[in-house]
Parts: sequence; C-alpha cells; structure tokens
Amino acid sequence: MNARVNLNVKKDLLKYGAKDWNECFHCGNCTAICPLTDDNSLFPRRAIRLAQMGLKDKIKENVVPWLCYYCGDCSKTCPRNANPGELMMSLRRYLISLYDWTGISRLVYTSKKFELIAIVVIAIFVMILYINFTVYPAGDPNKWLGEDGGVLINNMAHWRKIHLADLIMAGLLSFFLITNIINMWYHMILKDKTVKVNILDYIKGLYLLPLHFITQKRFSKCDESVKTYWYIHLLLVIGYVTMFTMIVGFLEWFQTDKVHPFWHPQRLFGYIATVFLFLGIIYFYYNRRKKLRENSKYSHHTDWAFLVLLFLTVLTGILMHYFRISGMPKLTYITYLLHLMIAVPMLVIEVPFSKWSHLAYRPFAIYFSYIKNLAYKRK
Amino acid sequence: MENKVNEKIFKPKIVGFLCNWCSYTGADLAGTSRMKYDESIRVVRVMCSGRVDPTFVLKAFKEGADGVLICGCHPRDCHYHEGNYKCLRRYHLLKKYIIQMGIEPDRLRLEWISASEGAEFAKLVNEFTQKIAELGPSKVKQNIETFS
Amino acid sequence: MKELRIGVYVCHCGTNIAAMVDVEKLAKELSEVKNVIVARDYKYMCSDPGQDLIIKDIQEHKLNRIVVAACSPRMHEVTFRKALEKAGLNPYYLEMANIREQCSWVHTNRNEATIKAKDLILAAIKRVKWHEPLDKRSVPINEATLIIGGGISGISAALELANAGKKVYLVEKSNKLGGIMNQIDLTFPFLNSARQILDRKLSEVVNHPNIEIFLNTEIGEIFGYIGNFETQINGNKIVFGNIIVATGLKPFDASRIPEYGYGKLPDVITSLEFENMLKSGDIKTKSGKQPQSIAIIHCVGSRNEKYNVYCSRVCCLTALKYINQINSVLPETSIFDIYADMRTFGKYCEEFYSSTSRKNVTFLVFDQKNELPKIREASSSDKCNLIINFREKLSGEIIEVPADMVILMVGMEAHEAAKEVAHKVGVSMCGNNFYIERHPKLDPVATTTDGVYVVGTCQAPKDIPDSISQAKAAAARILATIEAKTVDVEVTTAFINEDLCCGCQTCIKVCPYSAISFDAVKKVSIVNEVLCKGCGTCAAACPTGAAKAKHFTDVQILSQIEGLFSYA
Amino acid sequence: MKPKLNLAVYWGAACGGCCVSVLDVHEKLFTIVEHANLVFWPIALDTKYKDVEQMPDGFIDLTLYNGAVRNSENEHLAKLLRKKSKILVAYGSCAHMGGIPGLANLFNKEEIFKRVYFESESTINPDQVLPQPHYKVSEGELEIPEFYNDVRTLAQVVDVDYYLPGCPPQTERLVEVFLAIVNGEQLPPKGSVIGAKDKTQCDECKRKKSDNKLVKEFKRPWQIKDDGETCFLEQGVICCGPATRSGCGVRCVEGNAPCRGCYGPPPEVADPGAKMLSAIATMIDSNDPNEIQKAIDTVVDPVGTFYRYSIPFSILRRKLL
Repeated sequence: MNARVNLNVKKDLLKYGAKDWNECFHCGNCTAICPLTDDNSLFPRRAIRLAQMGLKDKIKENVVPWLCYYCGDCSKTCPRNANPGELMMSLRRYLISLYDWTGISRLVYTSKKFELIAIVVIAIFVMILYINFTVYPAGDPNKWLGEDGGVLINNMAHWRKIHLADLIMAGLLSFFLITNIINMWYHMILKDKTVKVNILDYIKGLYLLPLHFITQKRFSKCDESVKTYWYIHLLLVIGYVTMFTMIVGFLEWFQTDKVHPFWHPQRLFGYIATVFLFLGIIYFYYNRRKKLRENSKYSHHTDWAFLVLLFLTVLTGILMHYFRISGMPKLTYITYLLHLMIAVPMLVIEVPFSKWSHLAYRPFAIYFSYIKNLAYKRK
Repeated sequence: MENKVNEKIFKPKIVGFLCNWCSYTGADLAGTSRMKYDESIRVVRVMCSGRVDPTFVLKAFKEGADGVLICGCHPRDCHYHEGNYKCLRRYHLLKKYIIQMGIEPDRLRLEWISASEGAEFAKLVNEFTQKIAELGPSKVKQNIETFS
Repeated sequence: MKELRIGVYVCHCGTNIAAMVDVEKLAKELSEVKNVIVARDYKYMCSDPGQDLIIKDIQEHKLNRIVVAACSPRMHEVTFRKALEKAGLNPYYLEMANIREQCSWVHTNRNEATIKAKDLILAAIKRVKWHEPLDKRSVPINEATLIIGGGISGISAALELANAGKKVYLVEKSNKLGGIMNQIDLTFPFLNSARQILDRKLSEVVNHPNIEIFLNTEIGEIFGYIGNFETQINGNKIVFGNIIVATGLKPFDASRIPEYGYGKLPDVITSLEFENMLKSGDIKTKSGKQPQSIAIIHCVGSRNEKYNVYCSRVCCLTALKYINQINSVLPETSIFDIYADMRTFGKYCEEFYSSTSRKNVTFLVFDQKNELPKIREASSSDKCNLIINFREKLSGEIIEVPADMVILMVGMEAHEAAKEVAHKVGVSMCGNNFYIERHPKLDPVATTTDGVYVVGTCQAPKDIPDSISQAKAAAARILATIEAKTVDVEVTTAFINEDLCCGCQTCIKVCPYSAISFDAVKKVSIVNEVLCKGCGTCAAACPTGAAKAKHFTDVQILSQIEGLFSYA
Repeated sequence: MKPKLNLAVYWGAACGGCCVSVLDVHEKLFTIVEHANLVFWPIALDTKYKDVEQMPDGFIDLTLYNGAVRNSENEHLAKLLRKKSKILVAYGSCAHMGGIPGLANLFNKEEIFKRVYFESESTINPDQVLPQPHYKVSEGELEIPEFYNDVRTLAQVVDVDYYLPGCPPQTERLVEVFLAIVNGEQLPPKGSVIGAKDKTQCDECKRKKSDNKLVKEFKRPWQIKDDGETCFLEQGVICCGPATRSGCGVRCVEGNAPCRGCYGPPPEVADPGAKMLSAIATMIDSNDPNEIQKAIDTVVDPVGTFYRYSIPFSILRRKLL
C-alpha cells in the first residue's frame, strides 16, 4: 500500500506548534546548514516534505526529528522563513503523541484545557492520598521536633510510605514510557523490512543510551552559539537526575529527621542540584520570555506548563526544606503536600506523555538510528 | 591523448571541412572556451556542408591528408534548410567510392557539430586523431608520387 | 592576371596568439613565400593602427591581395574588409587565417601550433590568389506586408505597421481573429481578462483602413524575395515587401500520454478545457459535483524526451493562475499542484508564485525523467474520483494523491500548418517544427530568408507579452527596411556560367531558396542572386562546373587545400 | 603548293578502335593523303621503330598517339614520338585519361599476372611460367617490353600538346582538326582539348529534361522500360552525360544507352568522376540515412560507373594496395 497524501496531518501539526512550514519550497538550505545532518539521515528538509504531504506512517517511522536539537540555524537560514526548526520541534511533539498508545499525549498536546484539568485531577488525587496516609502535625509542636530543632518529617510522612508511592508511580510511568518506546522501536526498526538488525547490532549500540541520556552529546555538535545552552541544559539534567536519584532511589537517606550539617553530602547534593535546576529554569524561562533564540521563539503551552511546574516543584521543595530545618512542622507538612501536588502531576504528565519523554526518546532514537545504520552498512 | 599519439613516429594531418554556421562556430567556441585538442586538424571553412564537393575530399587525400573530417549542422538544423542532407548523401556514396579505391573508410568521417558544441568538437578531433593514428599514415600521396 | 602582390599580417592579439604561436618567426618566413610582398606581425591587427598598417601597405606597395592571420573570420572579417575598402581595394581580396580560436587557444604545444598556423596561412595565401572582386547590390522595397496568422502576435504586428501608415494583408486560416487567446479566461500574473484585452485590439484591427483581413484563407505559393514578394489570395495577386509569419501553436494532445488516461477518465481534463470551465464560472466534475480536491499536473508533453524536450513556458504560471482562481471560487477545495520544476521567470511572476504558494495548495514534485505520474479511477472506498500515483521526488516516497478532478497542463506544439507555411515562405524549422530564427540571441525575430520574420508561438513557446514584443519588434524591423527604401542583398551568391551550363537542371531542386530557374530559351540554369544565400550546394551538385559559389569557388578551395600541405 | 605534312599515328595500350576511327575517314583519306605523308602508322604501314629513331627531331608535324602507357614499349615510343613530333596529340580516351585499360589500376602487376597467367579459366600453366623482360636463349637474348605496375595517361609520361577525346574520337572531329592544322589556322593554346565542346552532353541531348531529378533508387539500363524520350537520369539510370564533354554527337544516348563519359570532363572540372558522383548522390530523394544507404546500394560499382575511362587521370589515379 502506497502512502496516501493526507492533508489533515497538516492541519493537525498546527496544533502541535508548527509555524509557517508550508512556505517551504524545498531549496534545501536548511539541510545544508544543519551541523547534525549527515548522509545517513538528511534533515530537516525531507521531514518537512513528509509533513506537508501528511504521510503519517512515514513520519512515525522517521527518526530524524530526534536527531535535531534545535540550534535554530535552519530557521535563520531559511529564505522563506518557513521555520524548519520549529517544524522539527512540532514533529517531536507529534511523534510523542504517535508513540503514545493511550492517546493521553495527543490530548495534552492538542488541548490546553485537558492538560490543566489533568494536572488538577492528579494533584487532588495526590492530596487525598497524602491526607489519608500521612499524619498532620497537630497538638504539641515539640512532639514533632527533633533534638536538633528540625522537623521530624518521617513521623509525619514516613519515607517508606512515600518511597512506596514513588516506586508505584515510577513503575507506572516506566510502564507507559517503555511501552511507548516499544511502539517507537516497532515503527522505526521492525516495520522497516529493507533492513535486518541483528542482536549484535543491538549490543554494539547499547552504550549510546546512557551516554546520550546524560550528556546530550550530539547537542554539543551544534555550533558555538549553542554551547551555553547546552551547558545549562546539562546542568539541568544533572540537577534533575541527582534529585530524582536521591528522592526515588535513596529516600531513606535523603529524607532524614536529623538535620545534617550544611556540608553533609545530603544537603550539599540537594543544594547543588537545586541551584542547577534553578539556573536552568531561569535561563530557559528568560529565553522563552524574551524569545532570545530560535528555539525559544515559539512556545507551545506544554513548554510553559513544564517550566512552570518544574519551577513550582523546586520552589516548594526549597520552602519545605527551609520549614523543616527551621522547625516549622505545619508549614513543612503543607509545603510537602504542595510539593507532591505539583511534582507528581508534572512527572505523570511530562515524563511519559509530554515534553519530558524526550529524555528517553532521544537516546533511544539515536540508538535505533545507529543500529539501523550498522545493519545497512552490513548490507 | 598526446601520449597515445606518438609524435615522433607519426603526427596525423587532418583536413576538416566545417560549415560556417554551426560547426565552424562550434570550433570557434571550443577556442573561446579554451578547450584543448590535438593540433592535427586544419580547417577549411565552407558556408554549408552542402558545399563540400567530393573533389575537395579527394584533393585533400591527394595532398597528403591522413584523414578528412566533414562537419555540418545537425539534421534539421541546417542554416540553409537541407544542405547537410545533401552532404550526407554525397558522403555515403563517396565513402563507397573510396573503399573501392582501397582507402580505409575510417579516414573519412562526417559528424554533426552545432554552434554550441565546442566540447563535442574538441572531443571529436581528439577521437578522430586517435583513430587516424591507429590507422597510420595515409598512402594516397605516396602512391601518387610513385605512380609509374 | 595582374601581378600578384600579397600582404600577410600576423596578429599577436596581445599574447592570445603570440603565447602559443611564434608570430615573429612566421612573419619572417612568410615574407619569403612567392608573391608575398610584405609580411608583418603586429600586436593588435584589428586596432586602428593595425588597420592603418594594412591600408598604408596597400597604398605603398600596391598590394592587391591581403591575408590576415588573426582571430576567427566570424569575429573580424568585416573589420578587415572595411580596411581594404578604405585603401581602395575590393573588400573580397581579403582572406583570414584563423590562428586564434582554432589554433593558439586550443593547442598546448607551441611548436606544433606554429606549424599549424603556418599551414593555415599558406593555405590562405594560395587561396587569396583566386579571389575575385565582388560588388554590393541592393533592391527597392515594396511597403506592404503580409502577415500569416491572426492571433495576438499577428494582430499586434499588423496594428504596429498599419498605424505607421503601411499596408497590411492579414491572412487567417480560421473564421475568426484572436487565435488561442479566444480560449483563455484570465491572464497571469495580474489576473486580467484576456477577453477584454483581445476585444480592444480586435476592434482596432477590424476597423483599420490600412489592414486588409482575409478570414478562412490559406496562403498560396509565394514568389519573389525581400522587397518584392507576391502571391495569390482568392484569385487576386497581391505584392508585398515583407512577410511576418505568426502561425501560432497547437495544444499538445494529452491522449498521447497513456499514464494520464486523458480521453478515458472523464475527470481528467486539459488546461484549455479548464479555462472553459473558468470562463463559464462552473467548476464541476463530469457527474456534476463540486470537486473536493483538484490536482494539477505540469509539463504535459513538455520537457520530456518521449514527447517534447522543450519547456512550453506558460504552463507553470497558468497553473498558479488556476490555484488562485480555484481558491477564490472554491476555498474549501484542496489543490495539489504536481510539477517537475516550477519555472516562474518574468516580471512579477516570481512574486506571483510566491504569493500563490502561500495559498491553500500542496505542491508535489514528480520525476519527469524517470516516471510520469499514473492516474487511475478511484475505488468506492476512496471517497474521490481519481488516484494519482507517483514517486514524489522531494521525499523519495511513492505516494497516492486523491483527486476529484485532474487538470493536465498541456504544452505547446507548432501549429499543424507550420510545415506547409515554412515551405511556402522559405523558412526552416527546428526538429520540433518551430521556426528557426536567424540568430537565437542576436536576431530572434528575423529568419535566414531575408524579408521573412517569425513572431509569437510559431517560433517557440512563449506567453502573450513576449509574443506581442516579438510581433512589434518584427514590425519595427520592417518599418526600418521600408524607411531605407532599398535593401542590400547577399553578394557571395552562386553564379552559373552560361558557357558551361549544359542545362541538365540538376541544380534547380537542390536550391533551398528556389533561387535557380531554367531559361528555356538559352537552355541554361540561371541564379536569381537576390534569392540566393550563397550556401554553395548547387556548386557541389553541378556536374559541369558551371555553377560557382562566389568566394567559395572550387579553385579557391582546392588551392587552399593545396596550401595546407605546401609546407613540410 | 604547300609542302606536305608528316603525319604519324601510334597506338599504345589500346584496343585499336582509335586506329579504326582514323580509317573511318573513308574517302576523306584522299584529302588527308593529299596534304600529308603518313610516315609512321604500325597498323597500316611497315615502318620500323628504327626508322622513326633515325628521323630528325621535330620531323613529324603531327602525331596522333592513342592508347594508354602500360609498358616500357609504350613509354619508349611516347618519348620517341614526342621528340620527333612538332605536335603531339593524345588521341582518344586511353591516351587522354587512361581509358578502359586504366581500369587495370584497380589491381597491381602481381595480381594481374596471377590472374592472367595462373588463374584464368583458359590457362594451363603447370610450370608457373611468367613473361620475363629479358630471357637468354641459345640464339641470344630475347627482349619483351616490361609490364608496369600502373597504367598512365600519355600526359603523365610526356608533354602533350592537345587532347582529342573519345572512345574512339569522332572521325569528323579528327578531320576538322587536321584541316585546321593544314590550313595554318590559329591553333588553341597548348594543353587544350580539341575536337570537343566546352559544354557537356545534355546541351546536345534531345531527350526531355525537367528540374525533377530526385530518385529513390538507381537502375541499370535493363531495369527500365526506356521510353526513348525522357532523360535517363530522370528514369533513374545513371548517365554521365552532364559531366562529359559533348562533341561525339550524343552517340550513346542516340543509341538509347546512357553516356559513360568517354569524352572526359568539361574545362573547369578537375575530377570528372567526383563531380558526377556528387551530382548523382544529390539526386537521392531522401534525408534518412538508411534510405540514402539503400539508394546508394543500387549504385553497384561507383568506380566503374563514374571513372570508367578516367582512373589514371583522376585525382587518386589508382587503387591503394
């Protein structure tokens, strides 16, 4: 069955944030200027073509949107101002929704309202759970304070309970994310009958997954102007991963009743991660607000949602920490609740269904593309 | 090219009859485009390939030409409508005649070169020179000189 | 023959020649050749001092033949002929040896190039001995003009001439003037009404006292030559000095392309059929429904090895015009514009493309060279009438495009009458039946037959403004020749020696210009030197040696050949 | 009374037809004898070569040399007669252009000997004996003329004053020329063709001609039903008339055979065959290379057709071997 041209995809992409890309008349300047494109994967021009024609299946099996880090050179070069960079961005959003078999992703991306409601619903759900499974610090405040004057947080919300909830959530999110990646794998690798990837290829490319997950190495291949951007993104990733590891992996160690001295690794790591996160948030926010860069010129509602939620998560986290070490149990309790009410919806929506899923899709896309090339070369 | 044509042993001399409007202009174009080709060719300009009298060809062989090249406008592009076709007809009969007279047919060649085909002309000269070099010197002149 | 006194001039052309040819050595050696009185080399022969050198030598040394070894005669033969004339010598006593374009510029071995240059010059010396003086000739001009074809080109030329007070005979084969423009709705890029433009012109033409219109008329045999043509129209003899051929075009027959199914699939239509729909304001499929999607296919019969290799020049812009028109009438209808290349040169045309491309249209590219799109009838599940299937070039994907209607942008071919008219007026055609202009760049209006001009789409595909420009240019050219009262004719013509001609008449059919006729009284063939263009084919065909191509005589060329071999 | 002229007639490589054409003067012989002494004419008189050798130089007023130069005897006599004659006329096609014997230039001596002495159907030569120019026998040395490799025209061997073409020349022309000399008329410049006209055959040909000479194929005379009126060329038969001097009285065409060109080329034509070949090729009614080739296939033997009488005289002179 040949690909049928479908103009609805074109209309659809507008909702995913594509701007003016129909102006494109395929001069190929974008591909020529792109520092990342190579003979194995030419973009962005060809991707624009697939989008213009609405060849949904072809888009779905296409890896190239993930190879783009949106340095914006293409958009700057485009003689028709067709914003190829933004189209690549939109295609990533579109792809996320295509990989997602639940359909939630599509709703998040195409409806502001849905995203908002989803956040609120999850937040309320978290609130109910929290209220039911934690202990409100009523009565004698001293009862809630440790010898060092810090709030005995584990009395209030024991790390075991929270850890359990974290693991359940992580499991759930991983389930969605992994099934979506399987979906992506099916379309990118399995469906393509022209090439057979063998087990050795899979093993050979495996190292790429952690490498690109942590470093976003390819991003640094974009030219000088994006170096700062990449560094800050890297800080953000480090901050996030540190926090995530400490919270989801080692909550017992991270959430202690004892207030450690400032130089204690628990606090130090927390502070550094927080600073990194904040720096990132401020930098990205400032970029988007001022439309400083090509990749921050256009902001989809999911972009803002992500930034705001992350900011609030960090903010509530800091406040909670402050209240805890200052011995203010009630405020600690409330900020802890708020922290969870923001962080959980953020993770639930962003990680498998929206912007944050790129932390998985990008390394996997690079991995798939690499092993596919191995198979091609063998052929 | 030059390596193949061994200059010391044999340097072919070719007479080219070129029509003014297409081939001669094409040869000029090869010049203005600074394309390089073998020195073997000596061009005689005629207004039309239809002017090429078989006598000219025979005369060239008699005087010592190792090859004779006739070039005209491409079919249907003749400046004078159909002169090139008349040349074509004469060329075929002339060829039959020279074969009977023991001259290698490859020593006579008719090609269409348009005014824009400078590169093709240069290529043709080199190719034809190469062919003539393979055939070796023409014996017509010597044959006439030793006629007894 | 008077004593032969030859002057030989070898040009350095700066270093253009001197770098590859030892010009000084040549001049020295050539001065020793028999009959060569002076041989010189000079930096730039074509410069004023260079020419003066020749003039001075002619006068001082009583030279009567000149050989200039320099650039191509196509470059400076006229220059040096003028110098000879200035010195009181017949200009045809000149012979040039082309040692630049065909020697110094194309060779790499200085020694060989010098030998070759010497051969060429010796040949010129041998040849020039036999040169004969030739005189200029001119004939008077009849002021009337015959225009063949009453389309927009013919009409424009007619008005231009008639407004200048000259008589015009406008002959049209069909029963009305206006040609293909009658079938067009709007014009690109400004979307003006073709009808309005045409009507204004037509009323002018019809009422013009200087224009005589012949409808339903085909042109008969034309006799004569520039300034003095004549023919019969409806039994009456008319005479005229110039001819404008404006026979126009024939739309490409789309049924020749099997892939498109034209004639079999009812909703596959040609651009001209679509023009008709636009004119009636009723864009409907054959079943009477409003099309949900319309596909436009470009280059139908154009730019394709199998049909016509040339570009028809108007189809791309016409397709863009359709996009605009469909957009405004049926804003909801999807438009697929399937092209091989988008060619929108011309004033305001790129702008037109630019603005149109931002409209509701999807551009798709097919690979003209390898595979044409295939149109098939859609199945009931497809929700459209037709499916177009092809490999989309910019993505490399094989795609299917659903459409309710397909418009084929048919290209232009020369009118079917072109060949016959070509024969009658004596102009030649390219391989594709368009007329050949005298020079593709320097003279795209005249033909190689003096007094015959080609305008509009009979010369090559072109749009309305280009046709009109060419028509008016031809008119201007004709007015200029009329103004001059007389016209110079070719002097290097053929000549038949009555003392040798046996009257076999072999030469008569050989002449492409019908310039040779048989004098039944003298029993010899006679060349009409006004008609003759000097190709010399008759001279090569004449078995008696009576027919001579002036300036290219047997003895001149045979001597030249001899000269090529007179040195080592 | 004027002193009588000394007249010589000699044949080189010839068929004898030219000598017969001299005899064809019939009763005019008396006129000739009245004005001339026949001093040398091997076919009619028993004058020995030795006698000629003993004549003083320039003794003969007019020599009609017919036949081509094929062997050493022809060459010797050509040179001898040149020395002894005031006016040497190349008489007939063979002396003029090589003639029919000139067709032997399509072969070389070796091939000819092989064919004649070994291979021809009527030859029995088991010892492979070949003629030897010198052969010793007991009585002494026998000598026969040496056979040359090439056939030459008279002018290619000695200086010729006039050419009187034809195979054979028209006898009337001979008489005219003879009387002109006798009467001391102003003779044409040396090297002229005499006894023929500048115009070619068609000028005198009575057949109907039109300007349409285009044909799709060429035919041999037996392939057409000749109407006796239409130009042969227009009937598709190759007739060399247009490229051949008139003067013969269009004898062949009058006899319903196309002209074969024995009278040779008109004044401005260097190579009669090439001109005729060019004219004939031009008449092919097609622009398509295949069709052209097909038409040319019907020109069976271009050399024999266009150079029947003129191979040694032509530009190429002989076949390359």
